[in-house]
Amino acid sequence: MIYLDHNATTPLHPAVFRAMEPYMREQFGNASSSYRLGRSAKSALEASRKSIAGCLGAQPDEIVFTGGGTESDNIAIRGVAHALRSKGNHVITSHIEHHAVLNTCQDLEREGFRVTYLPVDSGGQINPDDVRSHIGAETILITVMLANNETGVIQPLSEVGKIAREEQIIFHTDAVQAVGKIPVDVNELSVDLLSLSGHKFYGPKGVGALYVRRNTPINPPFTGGHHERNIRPGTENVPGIVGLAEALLLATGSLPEVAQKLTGLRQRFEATVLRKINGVQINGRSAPRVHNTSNMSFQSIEGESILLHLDLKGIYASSGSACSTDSPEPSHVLVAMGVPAGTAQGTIRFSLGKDNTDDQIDYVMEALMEITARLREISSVRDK
Amino acid sequence: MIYLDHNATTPLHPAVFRAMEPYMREQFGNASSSYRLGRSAKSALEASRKSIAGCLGAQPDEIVFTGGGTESDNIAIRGVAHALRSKGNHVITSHIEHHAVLNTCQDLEREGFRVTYLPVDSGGQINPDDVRSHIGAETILITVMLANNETGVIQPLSEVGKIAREEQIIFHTDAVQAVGKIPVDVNELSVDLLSLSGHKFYGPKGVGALYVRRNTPINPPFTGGHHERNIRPGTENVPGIVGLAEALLLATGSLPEVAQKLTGLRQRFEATVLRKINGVQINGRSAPRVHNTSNMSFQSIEGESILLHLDLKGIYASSGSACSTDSPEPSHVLVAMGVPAGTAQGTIRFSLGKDNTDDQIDYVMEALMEITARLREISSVRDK
Amino acid sequence: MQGGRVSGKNRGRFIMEKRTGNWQDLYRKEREEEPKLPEGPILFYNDLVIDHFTNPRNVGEISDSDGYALVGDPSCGDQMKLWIKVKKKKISEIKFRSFGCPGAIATSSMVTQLALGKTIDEAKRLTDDDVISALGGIPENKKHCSLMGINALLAAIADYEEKRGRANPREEEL
Amino acid sequence: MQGGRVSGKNRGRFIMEKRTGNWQDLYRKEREEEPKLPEGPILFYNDLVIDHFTNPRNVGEISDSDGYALVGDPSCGDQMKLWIKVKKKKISEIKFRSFGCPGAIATSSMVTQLALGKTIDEAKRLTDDDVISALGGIPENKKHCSLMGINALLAAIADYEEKRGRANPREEEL
Ligand SMILES: Cc1ncc(COP(=O)(O)O)c(C=O)c1O
Ligand SMILES: Cc1ncc(COP(=O)(O)O)c(C=O)c1O
Ligand code: FES
Ligand code: FES
Repeated sequence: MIYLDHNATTPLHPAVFRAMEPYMREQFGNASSSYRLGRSAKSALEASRKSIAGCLGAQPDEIVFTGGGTESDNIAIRGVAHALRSKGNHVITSHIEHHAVLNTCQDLEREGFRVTYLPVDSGGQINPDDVRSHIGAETILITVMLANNETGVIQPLSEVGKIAREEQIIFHTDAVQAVGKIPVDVNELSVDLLSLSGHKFYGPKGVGALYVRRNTPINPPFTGGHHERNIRPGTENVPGIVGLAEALLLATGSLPEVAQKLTGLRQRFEATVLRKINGVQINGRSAPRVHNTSNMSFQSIEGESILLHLDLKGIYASSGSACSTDSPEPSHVLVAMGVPAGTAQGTIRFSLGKDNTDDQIDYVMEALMEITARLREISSVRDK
Repeated sequence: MIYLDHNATTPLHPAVFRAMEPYMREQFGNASSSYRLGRSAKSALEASRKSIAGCLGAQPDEIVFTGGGTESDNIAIRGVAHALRSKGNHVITSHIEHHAVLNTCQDLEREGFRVTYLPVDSGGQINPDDVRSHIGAETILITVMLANNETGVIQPLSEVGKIAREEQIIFHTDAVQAVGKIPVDVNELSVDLLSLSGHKFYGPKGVGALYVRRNTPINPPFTGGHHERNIRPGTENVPGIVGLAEALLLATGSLPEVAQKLTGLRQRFEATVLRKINGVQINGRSAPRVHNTSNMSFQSIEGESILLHLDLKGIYASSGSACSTDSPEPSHVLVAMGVPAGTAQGTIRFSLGKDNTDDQIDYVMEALMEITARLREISSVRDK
Repeated sequence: MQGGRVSGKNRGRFIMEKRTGNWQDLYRKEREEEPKLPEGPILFYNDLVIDHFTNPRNVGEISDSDGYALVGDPSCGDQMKLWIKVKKKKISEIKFRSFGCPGAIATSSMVTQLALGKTIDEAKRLTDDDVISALGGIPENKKHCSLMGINALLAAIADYEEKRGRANPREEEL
Repeated sequence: MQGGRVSGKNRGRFIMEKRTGNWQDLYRKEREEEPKLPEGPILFYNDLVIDHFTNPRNVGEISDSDGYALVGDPSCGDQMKLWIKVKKKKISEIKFRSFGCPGAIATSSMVTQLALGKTIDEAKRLTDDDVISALGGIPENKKHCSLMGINALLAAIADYEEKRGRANPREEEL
C-alpha cells in the first residue's frame, strides 16, 4: 500500500498511541471530578493545553478543545457572528474555503448576514488588498484558511492579519491543513481564532482545538456543563486531547526535517511527471504551498478513473477533499482558480506524508504513466 | 482504589479497547475516501451503526454519530426547535434535566422560545399528566431525560411518549444515564430522538450518538461536509465509533447479569447505611431507579467534606454531577424534589459499576460510619 | 429460537425478546461478517464492473461508420462517443470512446457488448436496467453514468436511421 | 541557548526561534514534570490544609464563653460557630464548630490557631490573607470559605466587646 492521501487523514503516530494508552486504561477519570483520579485527568488535560498553546505561540487559557476541525470552524464563525450581530452583519471569507467554513458562511447568509467571498488568482491565492477594499462599517469577521486542502496553497495571512488588526476586525483562520506542516504562530499571523484537527497531523480522529485569543467575543453555539470556558461543553475526551498534544508536539518538532524530505520528494515527483506525461498541469505550483501537496490535472481523462486504476495498484490518493467523494461536481477550488471544468475533472490530489519513500514515488510515477496512457487510449477527447 | 462514580464516567472495557485498536493503527482510513482503506473504515462505521441501531430497536439510518452526550442533546433540541420555529415556539422539559438540556433550553428562551419546566414529586419523577396539561398549539418539542444522573430515578417516558405521539409532538430523551443500564427501545418509548454517550457505559470518551427517527424535522446546528446525513459534519471518529458500538453491545448483552448483581449490592449498601448511620435519607428511593445509583443525604454535615474524607481512604464518589464540581450551589435536582437546602448540602452520589465487589461495599460502609461520626463531631448543627 | 442471522428490520424486536438470551453472540458474529478489508479494490464496484473498466470491450472508432453519436452527462461533464456499423439490419460493429468515470467506462463497454450482433430493433429496446443488471449492479450514485451509454447507443441508431432515410427514403416502408 | 525551562509567556517566541533546535525535548520534559498522579489526595488542597481538615484544632464549645458568634456563608449555605474566652485582654481559649466544606473547616481551624494567645487588638487585625498564607494557600474557588472563619472571629470579639461594654461601661475608655 502506498498512501498518498495525508490531507484526508493520517495514520496515528505510534508515539501518540502510546501517549493515549494510559488514559484509555487506568487513568480514565472524569477531568471534572474532584478526587485524585479526576484531578490527574485534569492535570493531563492542562498539560496538553499548555503544550498545544506553546506550539502555537498562544497562552494555555486560549486553547479550547473540540471534536475536530469542522467543529472548531463552526464554533469560531457562528460564535463570533452571533456575539457581534448587534455590531454588524458582514463577514469576509474566500471562495476556496473548506466546506466547514463555506457551508457555515452560507448558513449565516440564510440568517441574514452578508458574506463576501474573495476571489483567488490562478495560483490559488487571495489578494490581501481585496480584503481591505471589502471591509465596511458592518464587517465583523474575516475568515480565511491558512493552507488549502486541495492545492496546498498558503494564503498571505500575515498581511490579512495586519489589515484585520488595523481595522479592529476579528480574524479567524482554518489552519487544519497548515498545522504540523508549516510553523504556525498566532501572533505572527495576528489571528484571533485558529482551527486545527488532530487527525491531519498523525493525531487521533474526533479531536481538535480552537485557539481563541483573550477577550475575543464569542457566543458558544452549544451549551451544557462549564467545560472549556463554557465554549465547548461536554465531558472532556482526555485520551484524545493527550493524543492531540503529543501529535502536535511531534509534528512541530520534526517539522524542518519532514518538510525538507517531502519538498525533495515532491520536487522530483512533479518534475518527472511534467517531463514524462503530456498534458499535465500542477495547480497552485506558482504559489507558496505546504510541502506535501501536489494537485495534478491530467488533460482529457477523468479523475475517478485514474483513482480507481491507482487503487488497483495499491496507491491511495484522492480527487479532492475526502468529503466530496460522492459529488460529481468539479472542485470549487479549481473553478475559483480558473481551471476549465474539463481539466478540473482530470485532477488528482497527491498528499505525501512523513513515511513516504523515494521508491514509492518511483512506483507511483510508473503507474501514472501507464494509467494515463491507457485512459487516453480510450478517451473520447484524446485528439484535443 | 474503590471507584463509585460510574455516572461521571466509566473505565473503558478492555474488549472495547481491543475493538478500537486496529482502527487506531492499520485501519486509519478516512471513511469518506473512495479507495480500499477508506471503504474499509466506512464498512466498520456502517457495521457499528447497524449494531447500535439493533441495540436500541432502531434502523441503522436513524443513528447519527456525535462527539458525546452534550452534543447529541444540543443537536436534538436546537435542531428540532429551529426546524419547527415557524410552527410554534413552545418547548416542554423538566426541572431535573442535565445542564446539557437545561442550559440549551435556557438558550432557546433567550432566542424567544417559551419553555415549560415540569416539576417532579418528592420521589424525583415527573407526572405525565403535567405534560399533557402543558401542551398547547405552540408546543413543538418535549424533551425529558430517561434516567436522572444524580438520583438514578427513571422517568415514566412510555406514557409521555404516548402523549407526544397522540398530540404529534416531537419527543426527545436524554438517555445518557439509562443506555447500558436498562433496556432501551426507541419504539417502546415512542421517542423521536434519543441521546447517548459512550463513556457512560464502558465505552470511549468524546463519542456519542443521536437516534433520529426517520422524517424527524431537524435543522443541523453545525455545517460542513456531508457526513452523518448532514446532521453532524466532520471526519468520522472511526475508532471511537467502533468502540461505542462494541461498548453498547457488551453493556446490552451483560445487562441482566450486571443489573442483578448491582441491585443486590446497592440493596445491601443502602440497608446497612440506613441501619447504622442516623440522619440519612436516600433520595429517589421510592421511585424506580437504575440499579447502580444511590443518592444519600447525611444530615448536618457537608458533602464536600465527606468526599474528601472518602478520597483520603481511596474511595471515589461525587456530590452530584461531575460538571458542577466547582459550583457551591445545592443540586437543582434535589431542590426540585423538595429536599431542604441544608440536607441537600450533605449529599453524596454513589454510582456503582460492574466491577465493584461486596468487599468494597463493606469497606465503604465502614468508612462512611467513621467519616460521618467524625464530621458530626465537629459540626455546628449537630444538635439538630 | 430460530438461530441464524437477524435481519435489519427485526433486530430491534429480536433484542427486546432475547434480552436474556444469546443474541449478543449472534450479533457480534454478524458484525464480524461485515468485511473488515473488502475484497474488491473499491467496495462499491463489483468485479465485473472492474473488469469492464480495466478491459473495456469495443474501444475505438469506426472511420466509415453508419451511425455516430457524441453524448455528454451535464451533471458531471463527462462525455462519450459511439460508432456503429450495420449489416443486414444487425449491428455488426460497434466502438466507443469515453472521457468518463469508471461507471461510465464500464457501462459503455457493457452497452457495446450487449448491442453487438443485435438487430436495430432489438438494440433499440435495450434499457438502462439491462445494462446495470448485465453488470450485476452498480452503486446508486453511479446510476446516472449508465444512462450515457444507452443514450449514445440510441443516438447513434437515430443517426444511422436518419442517414439511411436520406439515402434510401423508401426503405423505411419496406 | 539558555537551556532549562521555558516560561509560559515566552514559550511561543521560544518555539519560533528554536524551530530547528531541541526545544521539543525541553517541552516534553516540562510536560512530564506535570504530575501524572498528584501526590495529595485532592490536587487543589495542600498537605497543611488537609492536615487542618482531618485534624482540626480547637474543635468544641465553651459553655461559659466571653464571646460567641454564629456566621454563615450565604453563597453556599455553610455555617460555623465560634466561642472565645478572654483573659488579660488575651484570647485564652477558642473553640469552633463547622458545618462546612474542607476549606471552611481548615481555615476555621487555622483562624483559631492564629487567634489563640493573641490580644484582642492583635486578633482584630488578623485578615483573610493571614489565614490563607498561614495555610500555604488555598484554591481560588475556596477563598470565600476562608472569610467565614475570620468573620466568625471578629463577630465573636464584637460580641465579647459588646458584653463587656455593657458589664463594664467605663473600661472602654481605659
Ligand atoms: C481545510 C480544512 N478545514 C476543515 C476540515 C475539517 O476537519 P475535520 O474533518 O477534522 O472536522 C478539513 C478536513 O477535513 C480541512 O481540510
Ligand atoms: C443525563 C446526562 N446528560 C448528558 C450528559 C453529557 O454527556 P457528555 O458529558 O458525554 O457530553 C451527562 C453526563 O455528563 C448526563 O449524565
Ligand atoms: S460521474 Fe460522470 S459519468 Fe460517471
Ligand atoms: S463552600 Fe461553603 S464554606 Fe466552603
